[in-house]
Amino acid sequence: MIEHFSYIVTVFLMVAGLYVVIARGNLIKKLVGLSIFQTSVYLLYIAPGKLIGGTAPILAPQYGIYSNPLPHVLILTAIVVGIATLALGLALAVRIREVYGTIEEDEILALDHQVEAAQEPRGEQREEKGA
Amino acid sequence: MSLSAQLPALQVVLPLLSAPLAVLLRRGWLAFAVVTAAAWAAFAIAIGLWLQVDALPSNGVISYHIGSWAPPWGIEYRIDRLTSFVLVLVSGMAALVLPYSRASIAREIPQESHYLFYAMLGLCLAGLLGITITGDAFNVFVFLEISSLSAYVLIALGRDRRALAASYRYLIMGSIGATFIVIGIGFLYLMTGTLNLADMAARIGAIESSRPVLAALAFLTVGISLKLALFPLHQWLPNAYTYAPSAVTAFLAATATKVSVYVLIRFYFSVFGDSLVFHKLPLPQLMLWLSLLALFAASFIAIFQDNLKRLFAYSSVGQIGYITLGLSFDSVNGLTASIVHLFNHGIAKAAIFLLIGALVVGIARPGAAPPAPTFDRLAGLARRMPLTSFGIVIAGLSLIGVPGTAGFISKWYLVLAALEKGQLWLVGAILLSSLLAVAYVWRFVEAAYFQAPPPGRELKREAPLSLLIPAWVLVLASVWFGLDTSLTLGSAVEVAEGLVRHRP
Amino acid sequence: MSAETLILTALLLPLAGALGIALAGRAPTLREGITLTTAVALFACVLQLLDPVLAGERPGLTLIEPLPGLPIAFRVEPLGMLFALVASGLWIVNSIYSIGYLRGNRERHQTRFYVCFALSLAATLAIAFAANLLTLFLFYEALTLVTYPLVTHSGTDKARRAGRTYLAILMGTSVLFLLPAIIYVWHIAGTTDFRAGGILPAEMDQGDLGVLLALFLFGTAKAALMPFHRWLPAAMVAPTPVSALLHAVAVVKAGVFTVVKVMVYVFGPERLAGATDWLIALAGFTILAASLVALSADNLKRRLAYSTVSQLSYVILAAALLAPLSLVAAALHIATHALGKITLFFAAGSIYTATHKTEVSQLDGIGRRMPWTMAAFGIGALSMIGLPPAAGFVSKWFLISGVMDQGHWLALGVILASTLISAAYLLPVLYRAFFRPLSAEALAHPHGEAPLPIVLALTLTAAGTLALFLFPGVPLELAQQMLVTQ
Amino acid sequence: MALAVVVLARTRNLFAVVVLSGLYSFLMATVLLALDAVDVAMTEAAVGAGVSTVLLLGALHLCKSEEAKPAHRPWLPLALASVTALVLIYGAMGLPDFADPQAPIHQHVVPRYLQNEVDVPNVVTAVLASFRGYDTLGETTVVFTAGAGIIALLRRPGRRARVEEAPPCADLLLRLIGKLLIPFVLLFALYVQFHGDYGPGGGFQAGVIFASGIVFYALIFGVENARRVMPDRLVERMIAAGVLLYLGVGVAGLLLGGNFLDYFVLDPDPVHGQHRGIFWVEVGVLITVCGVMLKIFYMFASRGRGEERG
Repeated sequence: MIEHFSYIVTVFLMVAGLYVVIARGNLIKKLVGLSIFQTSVYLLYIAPGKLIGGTAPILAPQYGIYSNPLPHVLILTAIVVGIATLALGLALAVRIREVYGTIEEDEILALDHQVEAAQEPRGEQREEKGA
Repeated sequence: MSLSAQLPALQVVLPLLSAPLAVLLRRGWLAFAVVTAAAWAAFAIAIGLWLQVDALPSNGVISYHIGSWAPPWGIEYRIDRLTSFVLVLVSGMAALVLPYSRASIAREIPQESHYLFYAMLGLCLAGLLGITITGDAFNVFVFLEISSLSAYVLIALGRDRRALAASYRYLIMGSIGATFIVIGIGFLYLMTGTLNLADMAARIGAIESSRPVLAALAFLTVGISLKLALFPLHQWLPNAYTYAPSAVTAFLAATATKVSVYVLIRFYFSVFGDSLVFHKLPLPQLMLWLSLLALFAASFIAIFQDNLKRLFAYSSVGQIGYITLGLSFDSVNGLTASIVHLFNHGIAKAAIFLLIGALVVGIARPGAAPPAPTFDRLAGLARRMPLTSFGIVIAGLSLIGVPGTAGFISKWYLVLAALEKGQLWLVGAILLSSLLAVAYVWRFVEAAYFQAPPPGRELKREAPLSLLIPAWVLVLASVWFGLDTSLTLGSAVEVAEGLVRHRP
Repeated sequence: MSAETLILTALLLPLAGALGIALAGRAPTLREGITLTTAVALFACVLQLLDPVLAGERPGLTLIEPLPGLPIAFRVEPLGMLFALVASGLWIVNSIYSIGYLRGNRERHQTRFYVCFALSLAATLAIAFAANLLTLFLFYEALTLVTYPLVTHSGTDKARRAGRTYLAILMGTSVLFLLPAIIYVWHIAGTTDFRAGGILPAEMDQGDLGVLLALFLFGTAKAALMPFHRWLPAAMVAPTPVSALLHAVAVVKAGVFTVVKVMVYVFGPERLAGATDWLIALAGFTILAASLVALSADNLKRRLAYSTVSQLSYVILAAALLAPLSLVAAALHIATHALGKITLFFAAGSIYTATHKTEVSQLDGIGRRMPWTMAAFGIGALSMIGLPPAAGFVSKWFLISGVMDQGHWLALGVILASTLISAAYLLPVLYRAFFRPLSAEALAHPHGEAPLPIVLALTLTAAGTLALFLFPGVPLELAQQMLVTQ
Repeated sequence: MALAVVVLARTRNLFAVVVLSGLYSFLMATVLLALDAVDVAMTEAAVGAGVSTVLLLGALHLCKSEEAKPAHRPWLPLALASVTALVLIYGAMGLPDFADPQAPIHQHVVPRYLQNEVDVPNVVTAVLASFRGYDTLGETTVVFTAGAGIIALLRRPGRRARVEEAPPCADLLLRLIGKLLIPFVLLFALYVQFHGDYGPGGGFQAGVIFASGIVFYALIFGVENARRVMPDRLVERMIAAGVLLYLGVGVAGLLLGGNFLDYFVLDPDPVHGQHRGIFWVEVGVLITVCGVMLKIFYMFASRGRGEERG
């Protein structure tokens, strides 16, 4: 169990992040959850790359063992992708706030329903006339 | 160096180049010219690659080492028949949608954002092509994000404010999906030590503890299913398709979900092989039921939509069910059906969305922004826009699977695959679901052809040719590929046999 | 022209005609001229194929191969030849009739009407010449789709509802039953070609055989076997030329044609022996039940529609008996019923055009004002009942001979009973027309015969009905050749 | 760290949430450092704790800062999350032990990276820019996509009018410190950029730092002044130019007879060619990242004013 400790932590973080994304209705909080969810994946990759007694993968004559550099590369990419997604998501949230006046998912849904309800009677009347 | 040897790289790099160029040029029409040229070049390259694969012995592979680093150290581009098939589909769609988009977005997107629209379309194309062509697991993720982020932006450019909410929802669900995929790839990497898909497939057999591999399978399945909108993970799709600009809807409907299916096929059949997917987990059964659910539930919901675009968006969810259903059969005929339907549905649905785009231009008041295509606005449409309406009907027939259209071919193979399994009830279910398609397509037929147009709207006002021609190319294609199937079916059968060949 | 070119011409002519009509949409005279010319040319073209077929040739043509081993191909054999002759020949007459009818009733959407009509003919001919099940199915569905706009032609709510029924039953059954049946045949036999003697493998289980036959029969709802007959009365909302040519000839005959073709060329009469008892019973039931409904219907077109349902089952019954003579009767009945029923519908349409009357009870004394129409109606009625000197007698004669051969007394009883019932629902119409006095309401609205094209058309078909009784040579020859195994 | 997340999930004040998430990122960076992932730690510190916090705060500034009470019960999400957790644990239990040198990831592929074929001591940089340079191209493109996408989303159609500048921060001391500090920040960015071959660092980190230097400037001396130094148009061009530079290096490889992104052919001496390729590629990343960061900052800044003015 102990040798898998890092995995357990990872799992906990991931699930907590995922929970926030799904359960919360606030658009910005969802994004924070999403970024936690993504961040926790970093650990999944990086932790196994560590070697006891190893050192950062910067080659120098005095070291023999290095931690695995490949996960680092991947995660660098992942971080950048994550921040790009976050930035885009925030921009969307800002725009949504502008046009809807709220960033709560439930309220947005309610507003959309209002719009649809306002449009519908017209459509239904036509339908009845047609049917 | 010969040009032909560099085609794999150019396939992705040209559209990729076009995007920053479009941003630098800033002028709408210049950006349009650059991205369109790139899309057409990509299409030509895809055909070139197709011919190259054709010249190889059966099941041959073109391998291209980026940066001249041999795999598994560097990133490899790997093109086989299936890859090339999807490349042709994706780039061909882009080559058609781009000329269409110019007139289509004129009233949908503010003028000063046009160059960004083209840049995004170029990026989305590059991303989708990159996912398809690459032989590296992590590279799949990176290009997936390129295509996804650009898709979010493209959707958010829709005029309706609901486009923003739809885009946001897609962003959240898409990112969760992408993260699931990364987790899956991570497990696989930790177990095999490699990111190259072919290398991974070779090493995966030697793994003693299969638990992480199974977990990887689960995560990849869920992640990709989110992306391909497998029922019930489809919630992002209807609104996204409904409120996105018409050209975007058509392009995404024809390519994005299809490329996800391609990725799924790659992982299932090429990486995991037959050992895992179909024996250790009840995945096929699960997928079978979800597909059936998609077929019925989504098609059923589609029937009651008031907005034509939304109707066909739900229809997409249903039609994706056919594709995954074919996968779940795990047989040559089933896989053939999936691959053929991937193509056939792509062109038919793209044709429909392109024509709906033409339709909203046609029903718009002069100078005003195009309205939503709700049914009360479609009465008697066939008089005003005969070509548009007729095109939608023909493509709709292909969705139904009427013989003589492309959709029939896929249905034929699906039924054949179900018969092979000896599951007669499935045959019934597949055919019954296609009757639901009749129901929703016919709502349009009745409205357009057999209802009197509202007074004062009886003049003929067909959409401009620049909208009609690309759409009709696809309409005719969906008839053509129902009659001459040597291209689609021929390659699908070859691919399916290649992928399922290990079976005893 | 070689036979291949002829087949291709026959298939393309109506398509070209449809295109021409669509282009000539704004000029009514030109539009009708094109329709007539196409119809005549088509008939001439089909007629040229007759000699080679009678001489034993079976010309064929393969267009394209959408599924490996499953081409879209055509092959002219006697039964198809017969069907094609009937359909294309009657199209000429029907076109003349349509001109009178559409103009007389000032119908809207006339261009769409003529275009769809020409397309229906193309699909019908393709069905007649189909060389395999796939081709047949392709054009079977196409026929449903191109006739749908004709059914919903008026665009009223009633028409749209009828259109839905039409489409739901025809398409639903063909997709749910016919398509799987075809795929199943392909699955076990490796081919779907029509071959004399059948294509099913010898080791096929008798139970499976029965299921497959049922799938085919219920899948072919165009044959209007109960319980899938409802679309036919529904389709009567269409303008009368449609009811006349399509829902008395082309579409319904495509249905029974498919049934006969499948029984003869896919199963093979020998393989079916013993598997068709239920079918005889069902067909018998349909004959009687439909006749009884017809008896109670007051609307003339509805009465005729149910009469069609019952007459179609004659064909199925005849085929299901599997005796050589009854198979000949089945083929013959396709032709004779076509002529008789089209005459009846023409007459109904003629009455409607002249008086806007649709119910039998309104027809008192009308024979004196419309003698041509009602005389033609009389000849058609005789043919339906199966009395000389009308063509219906010939096919019924063969049918009864076949029944006698098999010793199938139940079938004989059904035939006799239905003959009586059909006399009971057709003859009173004549009685009313000729021997009842005109009602007061009719006296207040004087009218004469229908427009000339209508009268001309119905006279022609009535004459044809009589002629076929006197000279049944060609159809008979074709029907008999059908049974020869090459 | 876990604690931070739990509190975060329960808090409804969004400012607190943002601060907590910054804290979380910082902790994460520490952990990463302990795991020898120096480059990643540096990036996470800059991005997670820095950029994303600023972004979130910026967005919050434009939206409201209190989260509404959740309207529905969280059972379904909880169930979904639990299932995910179970699958994860199930899978993780079969993974190789922590720090097991025999694990496949240490045995396969990686040994060749550590042989230092390209003569760049920081292996991460070597792999990032050369072996898997294509991924990095993709990553840069993602940044570009996000940047261009945000421009598309947040652009104010047709409103180009100069907004009257709010008086910049007048604190003399702050201005003095700023003037002194900013050159060092920019210099440090360049150091990170070019030292990337030998120590942790590279184009991305440098881009972020460089941009934050300018943001710092803008905060002290006003956005309009910053715009004068780095005009909007230039920033937008930078976004595209960086990607183009990267792609250009790749295409140069093509033109010189190699494969795409082939650095060996860039110079007669292959190793030198690698150095050259990596250098220019990193510059490309720097330009794009810096451009995007600035652009986003400008966007949010101008939005905010527009909002306040209604």
